[in-house]
Amino acid sequence: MHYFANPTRFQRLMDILRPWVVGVMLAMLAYGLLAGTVFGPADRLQGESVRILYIHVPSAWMAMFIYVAIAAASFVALVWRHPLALIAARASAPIGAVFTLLALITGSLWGKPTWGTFWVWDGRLTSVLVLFFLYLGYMALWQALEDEEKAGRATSILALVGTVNIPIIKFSVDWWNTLHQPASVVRLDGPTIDPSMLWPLLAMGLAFKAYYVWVLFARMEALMDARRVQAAQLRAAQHAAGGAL
Amino acid sequence: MLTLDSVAIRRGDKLLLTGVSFALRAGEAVHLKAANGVGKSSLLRAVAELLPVAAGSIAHQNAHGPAEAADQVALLDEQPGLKASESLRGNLTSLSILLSGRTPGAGELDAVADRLGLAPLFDSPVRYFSTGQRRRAVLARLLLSARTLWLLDEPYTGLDQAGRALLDTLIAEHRNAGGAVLMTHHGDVPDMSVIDLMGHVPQVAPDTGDDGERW
Amino acid sequence: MTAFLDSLGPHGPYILGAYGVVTAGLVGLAYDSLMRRKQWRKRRDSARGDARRDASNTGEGS
Amino acid sequence: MTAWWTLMLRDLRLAWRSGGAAGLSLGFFVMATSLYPFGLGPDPVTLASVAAGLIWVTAMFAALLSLDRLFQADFEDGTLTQLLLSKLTAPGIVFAKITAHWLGVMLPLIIVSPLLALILGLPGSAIGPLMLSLVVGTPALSCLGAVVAALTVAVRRGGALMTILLIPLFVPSLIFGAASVEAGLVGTDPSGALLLAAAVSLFALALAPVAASAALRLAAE
Repeated sequence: MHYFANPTRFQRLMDILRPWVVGVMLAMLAYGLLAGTVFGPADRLQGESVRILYIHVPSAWMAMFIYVAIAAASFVALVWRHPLALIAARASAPIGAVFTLLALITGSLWGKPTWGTFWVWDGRLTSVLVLFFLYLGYMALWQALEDEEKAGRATSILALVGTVNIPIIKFSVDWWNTLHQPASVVRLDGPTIDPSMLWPLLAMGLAFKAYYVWVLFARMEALMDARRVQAAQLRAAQHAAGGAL
Repeated sequence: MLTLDSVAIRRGDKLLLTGVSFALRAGEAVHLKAANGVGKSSLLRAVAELLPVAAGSIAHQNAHGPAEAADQVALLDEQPGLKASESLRGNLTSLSILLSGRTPGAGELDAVADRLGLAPLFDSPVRYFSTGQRRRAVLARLLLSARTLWLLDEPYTGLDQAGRALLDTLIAEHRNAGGAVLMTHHGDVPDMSVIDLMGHVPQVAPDTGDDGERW
Repeated sequence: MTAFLDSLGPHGPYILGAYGVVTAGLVGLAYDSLMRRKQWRKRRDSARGDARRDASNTGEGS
Repeated sequence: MTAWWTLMLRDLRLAWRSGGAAGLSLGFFVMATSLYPFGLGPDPVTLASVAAGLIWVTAMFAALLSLDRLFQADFEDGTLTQLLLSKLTAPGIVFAKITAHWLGVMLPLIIVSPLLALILGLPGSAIGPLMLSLVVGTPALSCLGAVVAALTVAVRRGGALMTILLIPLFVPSLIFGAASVEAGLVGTDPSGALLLAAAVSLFALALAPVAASAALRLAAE
């Protein structure tokens, strides 16, 4: 793991992987959209609006996946003081927040035709809403602390605390949902998904993951260069001061 | 009491000090001489195990063998560490229980207060103390903490002439009783072995080439 | 085009709306990330350039 | 008297002294709760149906008001450094702070809550379950609050930031706390929700000393 701790070596790795990542993304996207959205079967109950499933469900998957990725990177950063893991976590947060927001918007756009209202306190949607707040909190803490190094460790602790609480929040929201459950509500991902829908859905899931890696690389490189500019300025200031006072 | 082996101190991305090594035995005192901003306060916090070292090692020992900083260190830095809304008596009672683990007798408290000339202010809140009185109150905490290793960061600041003389005698008494002192001061200090930290500041070359491990 | 819209049934606008939002969101995020990378890469190169000039000046000066 | 009790009682004293947060939170709790009828109308039936939830949400905000100074006061005057060098371990310090906060700030809210239940038209029978739910659920607020307070100790205007960080973490306590009072009203058995609220509090109690002491050590560097 420390082999890639060196920023320049990691950058070369990213350059090698990037074409493959983009390739997978485009291929999966093409298959998912064509086989699912355009030519896929309509749902017996919901009719055409089930096509939103192909972007709503993968977005919700990514929202959860990225938060767990941030927690894993934060754990590595805290235990082994790995600077790149920290940069990966920090670069991932905005991507996760966007996916969470998209999951919420597509969820409500899907809810409208199915239940006639834009927002329904369905257990899963509510959990995604709370997850969105966790993302906002994580990013807000990065902004609030000036000292870069301390901010890294404080946000890592927050991410771990957040992750540990997610199952509890999820359980409490589902428990709360069944408590106030209106009559039979059509579950968001419909009845069991038959294969003709499943494969395009998985393809879209993979496409979103590849998209995440691709954008993550770009944002990480931006953060790494920002660190280098900062370090260069620091050294220039020190050098101008003749090494020290 | 304390051994430092090629210790390096880092603040964020900036490497402040490298290669600091010395040992401190009972009764001895070391004066870390350095201008402000070089990192002497950070070095003291590292010795107090509040700040991890960037490299090298800091080892505490007491009579029975290896020890923790929290067992034997008393730290005096620019912050008073006193609750402004509490009386000096309340502050010192709590702090001596917290630091030395035993409740000070009333007589003991009064003796320390007299020693430092704070008796008249003993029951008034620390908020109304002048800077000099506040610094003397911090010295009272130092005496009551019953700790063997004193880490003093610019202890003379805020003390008048009489206060400085008092501090010197307290240090001498502490050393005679088998304690040790590690002190930072930009000026000169009588009969202490001096370590000039300016020699330990890494020279910095501007960043020109590939940054390799560094940023 | 209208045939396509009709084929989507009564909920067509919601479907298109959802895909529109997702496309806008993902393209926007990708665009922001790529611009951010290019901008910082430029600033790093210029910062590194200044450093080399400083080094060469002080080299001759001292 | 052991070091732990010294720290806890000192913080309890300070919470109620001028500048302390306890009086502030209590005042906020009473005033905010009595504000709702102006918005929702005086009809006791509508008020009673939402009273439990309103009291719980307001109790959470009252807790938030007092949490951002939990460690910041000690951080600013250097006491935190002395505490970390004291006989107490970092988790011990955190636990003392949590206890002082719960006794100093949350308990008074619980003691006053029957008064507010009456104002909001909650039937007398629900006052017992309400107080029980607060006793069982609010420890989680103090514990999670201590963690986030330790994380934001170096942030100047940390109060607003803390609210953003804490609200998602407070959701389970709110859900189970308010639900246990609802159950009491409707006549169903509230013990399920109460036990879950207690479980959340116990979990937070186990998590807080570990997470908060790591954050404290970080802040004191």
